[in-house]
Amino acid sequence: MSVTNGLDLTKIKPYGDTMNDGMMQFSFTLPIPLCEESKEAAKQLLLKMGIEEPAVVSAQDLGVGYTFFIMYGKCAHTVDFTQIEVPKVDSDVMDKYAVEAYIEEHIGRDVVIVGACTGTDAHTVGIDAIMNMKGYDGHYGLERYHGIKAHNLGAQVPNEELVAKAIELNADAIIVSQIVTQKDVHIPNMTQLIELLESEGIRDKMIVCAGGPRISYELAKELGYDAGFGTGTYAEDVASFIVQALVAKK
Amino acid sequence: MSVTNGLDLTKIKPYGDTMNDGMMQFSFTLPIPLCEESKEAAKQLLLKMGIEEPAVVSAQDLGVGYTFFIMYGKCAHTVDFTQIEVPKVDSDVMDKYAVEAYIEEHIGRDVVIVGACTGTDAHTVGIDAIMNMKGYDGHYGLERYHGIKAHNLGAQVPNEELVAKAIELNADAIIVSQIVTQKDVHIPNMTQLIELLESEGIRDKMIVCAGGPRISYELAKELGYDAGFGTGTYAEDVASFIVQALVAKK
Amino acid sequence: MTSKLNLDFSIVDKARQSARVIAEDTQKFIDKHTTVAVERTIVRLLGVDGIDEIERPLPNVVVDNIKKGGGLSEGAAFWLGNAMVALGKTSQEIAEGIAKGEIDLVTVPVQDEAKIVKAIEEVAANTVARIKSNRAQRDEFLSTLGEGPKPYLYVIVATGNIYEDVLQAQAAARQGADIIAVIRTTAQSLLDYVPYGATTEGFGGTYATQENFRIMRKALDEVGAEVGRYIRLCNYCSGLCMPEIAAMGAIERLDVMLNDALYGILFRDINMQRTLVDQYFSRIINGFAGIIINTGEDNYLTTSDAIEEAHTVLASQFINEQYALLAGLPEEQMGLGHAFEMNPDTEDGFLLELSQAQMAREIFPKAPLKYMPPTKYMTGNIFKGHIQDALFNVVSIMTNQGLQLLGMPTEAIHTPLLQDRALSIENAKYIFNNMRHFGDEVEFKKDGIIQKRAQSVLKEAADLLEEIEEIGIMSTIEQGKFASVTRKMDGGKGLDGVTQKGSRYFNPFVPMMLGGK
Amino acid sequence: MTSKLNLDFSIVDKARQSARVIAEDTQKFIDKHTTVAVERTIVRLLGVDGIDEIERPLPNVVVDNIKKGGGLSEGAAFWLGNAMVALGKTSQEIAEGIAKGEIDLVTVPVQDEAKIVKAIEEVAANTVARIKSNRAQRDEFLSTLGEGPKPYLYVIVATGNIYEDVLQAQAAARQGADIIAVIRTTAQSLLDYVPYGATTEGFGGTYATQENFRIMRKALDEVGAEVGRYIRLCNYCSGLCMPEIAAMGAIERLDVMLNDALYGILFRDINMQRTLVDQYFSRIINGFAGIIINTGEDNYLTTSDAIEEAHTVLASQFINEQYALLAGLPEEQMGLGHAFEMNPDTEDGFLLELSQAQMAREIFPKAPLKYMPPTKYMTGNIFKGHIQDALFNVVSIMTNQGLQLLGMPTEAIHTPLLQDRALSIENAKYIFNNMRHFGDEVEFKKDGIIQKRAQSVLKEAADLLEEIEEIGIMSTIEQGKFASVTRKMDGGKGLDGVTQKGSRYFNPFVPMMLGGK
Ligand code: B12
Ligand code: B12
Ligand SMILES: Cc1ncc(COP(=O)(O)O)c(C=O)c1O
Ligand SMILES: Cc1ncc(COP(=O)(O)O)c(C=O)c1O
Repeated sequence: MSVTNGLDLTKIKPYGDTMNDGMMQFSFTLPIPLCEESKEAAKQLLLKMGIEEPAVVSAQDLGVGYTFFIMYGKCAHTVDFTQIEVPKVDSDVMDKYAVEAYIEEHIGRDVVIVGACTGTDAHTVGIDAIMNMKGYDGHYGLERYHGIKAHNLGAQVPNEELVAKAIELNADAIIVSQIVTQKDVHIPNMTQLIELLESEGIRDKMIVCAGGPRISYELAKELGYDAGFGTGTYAEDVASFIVQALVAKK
Repeated sequence: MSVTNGLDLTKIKPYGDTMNDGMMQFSFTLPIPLCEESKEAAKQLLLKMGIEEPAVVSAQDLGVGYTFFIMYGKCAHTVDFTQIEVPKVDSDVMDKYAVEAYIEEHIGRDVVIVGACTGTDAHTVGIDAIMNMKGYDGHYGLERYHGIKAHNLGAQVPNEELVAKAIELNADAIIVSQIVTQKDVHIPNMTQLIELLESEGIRDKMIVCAGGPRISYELAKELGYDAGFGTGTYAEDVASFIVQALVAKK
Repeated sequence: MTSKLNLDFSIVDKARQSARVIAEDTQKFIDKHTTVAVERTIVRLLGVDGIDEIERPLPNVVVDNIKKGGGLSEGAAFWLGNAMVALGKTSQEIAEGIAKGEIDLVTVPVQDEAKIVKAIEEVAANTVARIKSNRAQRDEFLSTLGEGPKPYLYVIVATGNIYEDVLQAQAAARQGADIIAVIRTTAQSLLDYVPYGATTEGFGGTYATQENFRIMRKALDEVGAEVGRYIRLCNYCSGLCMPEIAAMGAIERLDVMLNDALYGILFRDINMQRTLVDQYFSRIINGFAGIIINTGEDNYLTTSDAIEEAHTVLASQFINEQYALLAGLPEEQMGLGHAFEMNPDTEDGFLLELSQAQMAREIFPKAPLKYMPPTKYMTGNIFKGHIQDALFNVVSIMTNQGLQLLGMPTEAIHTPLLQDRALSIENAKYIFNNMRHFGDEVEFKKDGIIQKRAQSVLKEAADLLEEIEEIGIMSTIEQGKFASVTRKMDGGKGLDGVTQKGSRYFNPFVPMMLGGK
Repeated sequence: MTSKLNLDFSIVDKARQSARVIAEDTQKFIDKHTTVAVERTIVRLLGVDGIDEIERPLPNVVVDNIKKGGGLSEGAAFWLGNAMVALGKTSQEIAEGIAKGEIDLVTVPVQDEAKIVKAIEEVAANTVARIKSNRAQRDEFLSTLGEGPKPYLYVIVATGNIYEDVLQAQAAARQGADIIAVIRTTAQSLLDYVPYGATTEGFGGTYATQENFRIMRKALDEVGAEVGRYIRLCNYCSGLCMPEIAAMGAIERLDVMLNDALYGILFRDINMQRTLVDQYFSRIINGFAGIIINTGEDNYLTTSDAIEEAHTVLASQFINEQYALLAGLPEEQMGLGHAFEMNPDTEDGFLLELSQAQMAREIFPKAPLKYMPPTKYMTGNIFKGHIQDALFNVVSIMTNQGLQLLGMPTEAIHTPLLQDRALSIENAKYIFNNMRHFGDEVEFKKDGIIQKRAQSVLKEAADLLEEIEEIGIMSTIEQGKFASVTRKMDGGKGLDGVTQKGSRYFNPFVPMMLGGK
């Protein structure tokens, strides 16, 4: 029904109410007082970002000589959507029953998975969502899978303890949750786990995955993990990955 | 009490919770479906804008294969706040009584001001706020000033009619309001007024000002006006400017 | 329903009676007059459509021809019918003939009046049947597809380009909107004709044209089938083309129409005589077509204070109710307007808003009230704006409003972006669902702030109506009692399009449509 | 106050009685034990401060010395007093002597017990007087400067750097905040010592140190004088250093302290024996210092469902109330915690939240209830989050909560940016002002959704308390009845810091502070 609308996937721009108008909303604080000059500074900042016709729609004094700006403007940059490739978990996602069948058929023994929320991080809800019987959002957790022996060590688990437990249980996979990412506190912690596994000489014997709202597949790979899982993950996502990776490894 | 906090006025950056962290919030829509690749496209767009560590915190399908993103990221650009100069009304703002006294002392006759909201624009509230007796926010309007004869022609006034009235009343100043700015509809309309005045040969005999929420001093100057007034203007702002400009003209 | 506000319904009755007298007084004037817009509407309803070589709409060509010939008092039905009988042509052929300069209506020899009437009534009956079948089709959709719960989520699209509008409308419907209003381009209400064809250029809105109506209707039917809810289409028939657009809407199955003479007078400076006459016919059409009208009282509070002038809104609603009833438009189609326009800094302002909304609900129990969001006190602070809109939604779900015109966080900045609308719909859906039965659950303290506020506003409104009853609506407007705006009887746009009806005047659609189903 | 919820107060009384029994049962255990944290607290209150060469806090040095020497059962007051009498030195000199390896407390010859007690009581009286004068100074500020209306606007700062925190706290106060809470760095609650000095590094929070308290207290006094409102300072004394931080807070005139053993057990996996003993002394101090405590029931709903487990929150509040009373902490200082943590997609969820909040209000009429914002169902959609927070504010002003912990639109993303906090304060100020007396104006329908919900939650809570009364609090926790979290009697951190009191044990501060003013 519509006439050609000007959409060019090699040159994607933000859409306000008309194709390619480039419209974006911004909010930020500058550490300078509210005045005409600071509004101009805010505009110049957006111009440097490649934003055309930057408009200050709200400027509010924050009480300490800093100013909170809300702005709109039109982005001049474009992105070539056709060229984007995102590294992603490339195994298929199976549901619980398919995972169970897959284990029976391709592995033929129980898969042992040890999980924890590590370091100083005390957020259990994410790892529980993946591991506990009850699961999350109607998706059962790993503990309920036939053919999977899941051990949830809880939160605030030191990497040393996690590795010791994995060795003790002869684990096939380790999965860790990291929720607190303030000042990148998760990076050294996640890195240390891989180093520990390497120094124990067992890194290659195991599948190691990480998850959390700020964990991406890419980041996890970078840090030496086999995969990373973000917001909205269910047990079957990581279970599917693990069992297929185990089979691929053999 | 505080230790040096890293603030450098020649290199201003957005402030999130720590000086120079560069933190900014963005929201915009891309005309591509919600998927990992479109999130990546959104990040690439911000990277092109000079935003480091762009993070998609929310991505929502809008029902037509377009995706609404909310993002945070750290701006790498800085602005030299010490070098900013903003063209501004440079006359002093006097209050009503001072304006009245100024007229009596320096002009010695009634100043005639004709005002209107012009073109197809039907928003009267702004021009009324400036001109009507009652004024706005506790600041009386021009009609109440001794020494000023204010004529408010209302809204949707064609430029021709406004100019005719100004000639008829032998006006010292014309003030126009422009509220609707969608698709820059105000620009040709404001330009036409100046052209009309020029073709009548009376542009230089008058002070011509514009106002409205999207009108800046700079824009008005560019379009050939003597001054422009934005959000939060009171009658005394424009009155002060007009009377001083009239005296300066002589 | 028992009154939660402990209202004195004898005051309500008295106010309603005053409004009745006011409306009947206006009706006397209306009955004697017609306008170019009314006549163009008749021409359209008689099947004339299209434009001439220089893009003048044929209905204008026809009526201008009659006017130039001095025949306006007889009305277009008379002259067209006369030509049809005399020339044996269809109305469209005649219109095209006029455009080409081949026909001059008032110089066509006058035929037998009974034949004229018969010829016209035949054609008219076709159109009336079509509108009736549109109405039936809507009812069919409503019973098969169903609709969203009230308050309906009502959003605007306003890109200027009908195709972008379609995209945005479909997006909104999938997000949960129930009504899509296509805002008109800034100056259209002052045009004394209706533009033609699909349009892609507009300022702050899109031209209301019959083709645009059709394009959007089709798009909404499609998306409605997909989402399993009938999606209502709204446009604007205030302004100089009130009845014409009503007719176009009836033909293209619009469902809602902004339609208020008082709005045009006060906010568009349209001549009051002209628009009151236009309004009468437009409401007959809207009533017959099953279209919900929206009145414009909400706008009063954009120019005058919501606390001080609340009673003028109520008084105007009473008057609009009676105008509508006289035009045969039932209460169930009266989207009387009011608005959440109080200064957000007012202590206990929410209580006053709630009181006002509940009062409207109780006084007009069957009306699908149109509730307008905060606009005047919205600022560029979109975050604050979003919560102002949230409280507005709270009041609405508590008081069971009909049409919830969703507030946009960017109200003070621009017409809505695609994402703004999505956020607004999300806002309303969250609050309506999370507070669904809150209104049923609470009672208001006897003689508390809420009750007293409603009682005093009602009292003031009744007093004002009594005053208006004395002096008539026109003088009232001249005195600036509504929206603090003063308009003169003979001022404003469009007066030259008004004329007294002659002895041979007839409008076949009034008897066919008035109060009919 | 008459019950808007038509609650059966005999059930309330019964529940309260069960809680009393539970608390008294726990108290028997507490009375027999002390912990390293309690002893370090005593050392601090006896005037020891500072760190040794390797940055160990001197209170730890002292208590570790005693523990190593096997003298912990006698308590630090005994050993310090003994050394003071024996060596004629001040407590600080003695602590420094231990640090240098010059003194070993348990090997100092034991002196006359009466002299020891006298020496200690003299020093203790000084500290107690200082805390008393802090309290008087707060009262003085409150009566000269005044304070914001309730619900107090309570915001957190959490930059990790005390100087950035100061900037943000002062900004917040100027924007309208009444209480500033300095969140602790992620892992501090598991440290078995309190860091020393001003700190500028932390993750998701700033170290709680006495110097940081002092810096922030000064900054808030300054800004308070400027804005004409006393600005309260809040910090955290849950975790392994409960009483120590309480003591530091009392000395530096903090006003509010998060303080809940159950929170530490469930959410930090701290050993229950340890933290229940610690809690008792910490509450005595808080009570005496006029500090409002905040309990952590709100957290239960982050791991278990707000609709299904609402009664566990109420049951826990009853227990916390009794624990507080036994420690002499009056109702006026009990910021019992609860939270707005329902899934926002719940139809009529608002009604259930409102019911819950009103119920807490009626059952604990004098308590300055601490009300936590939505956190669990917040997402990266900051716009939606802002209106979830708005409804939270609506409930609060309607039910007259005490401490309104403001929700941040960016809850699911990061600890608050300067601008996030400003938006949240704006949100609460708008709603509190615009709905100021709404609560007074509405009544709830008899036997409606709201009333019934509260009645059934109360009933369930009373039943649960009856069960706990049977099995005791420790078994209850072992069974995972709170927050769906299971903790063992001998599990968790800090058990090795618990010991039985010996025959010569004494803590001079308990008699001096318990229930005193
Ligand atoms: C609940 C909660 C708490 C509870 C935790 C209770 C518990 N036992 O878990 C309590 C109250 C104790 C708490 C404390 C703190 N919290 Co907290 N908390 C939250 C909150 C509200 C919800 C987190 C949650 O439960 N989400 C629901 C689960 C299901 O989602 P999820 O964790 O993302 O998990 C999913 C995926 O990520 C993935 N996933 C996660 N892990 C894994 C692992 C694997 C292997 C896989 C495959 C997938 C996977 O799958 C899950 C299901 O889909 C968030 C805010 C928010 N709305 O997100 C803040 C938040 C996470 N907390 C925060 C902070 C800073 C803290 C504190 C430090 C101080 C404070 N501000 O309160 C303390 C200290 C905690 C510590 N030492 O770690 C910050 C973190 C900021 C940051 N980005 O670093 C947040 C974002 C709040 C904020 N804005 O300040 N918190
Ligand atoms: C009230 C209102 C209306 C009323 C107008 C009633 C009337 N008689 O004025 C009605 C309902 C009729 C209306 C209609 C329309 N409106 Co309107 N309306 C508004 C609204 C809500 C408030 C404007 C207002 O009164 N502000 C208060 C005054 C005091 O502020 P002000 O105008 O900025 O004036 C101050 C300064 O700017 C300055 N100033 C202004 N003029 C001058 C002149 C001089 C000389 C000086 C010195 C200073 C000065 O001083 C004033 C006092 O401080 C705004 C949204 C908003 N919250 O801003 C939309 C808004 C302006 N409307 C808009 C639009 C698009 C329309 C319509 C086209 C369709 C529609 N969306 O409804 C129609 C058509 C109007 C037309 N032909 O012009 C858009 C404009 C978008 C844009 N940027 O172009 C807005 C922003 C809403 C939106 N988001 O869509 N509107
Ligand atoms: C009753 C009524 N008609 C029409 C309109 C729109 O006006 P126009 O199309 O003249 O811009 C409004 C605006 O809000 C209105 O309330
Ligand atoms: C009672 C109580 N104590 C302490 C805290 C903070 O815990 P921590 O300092 O252990 O991170 C909370 C957190 O919300 C709490 O509710």
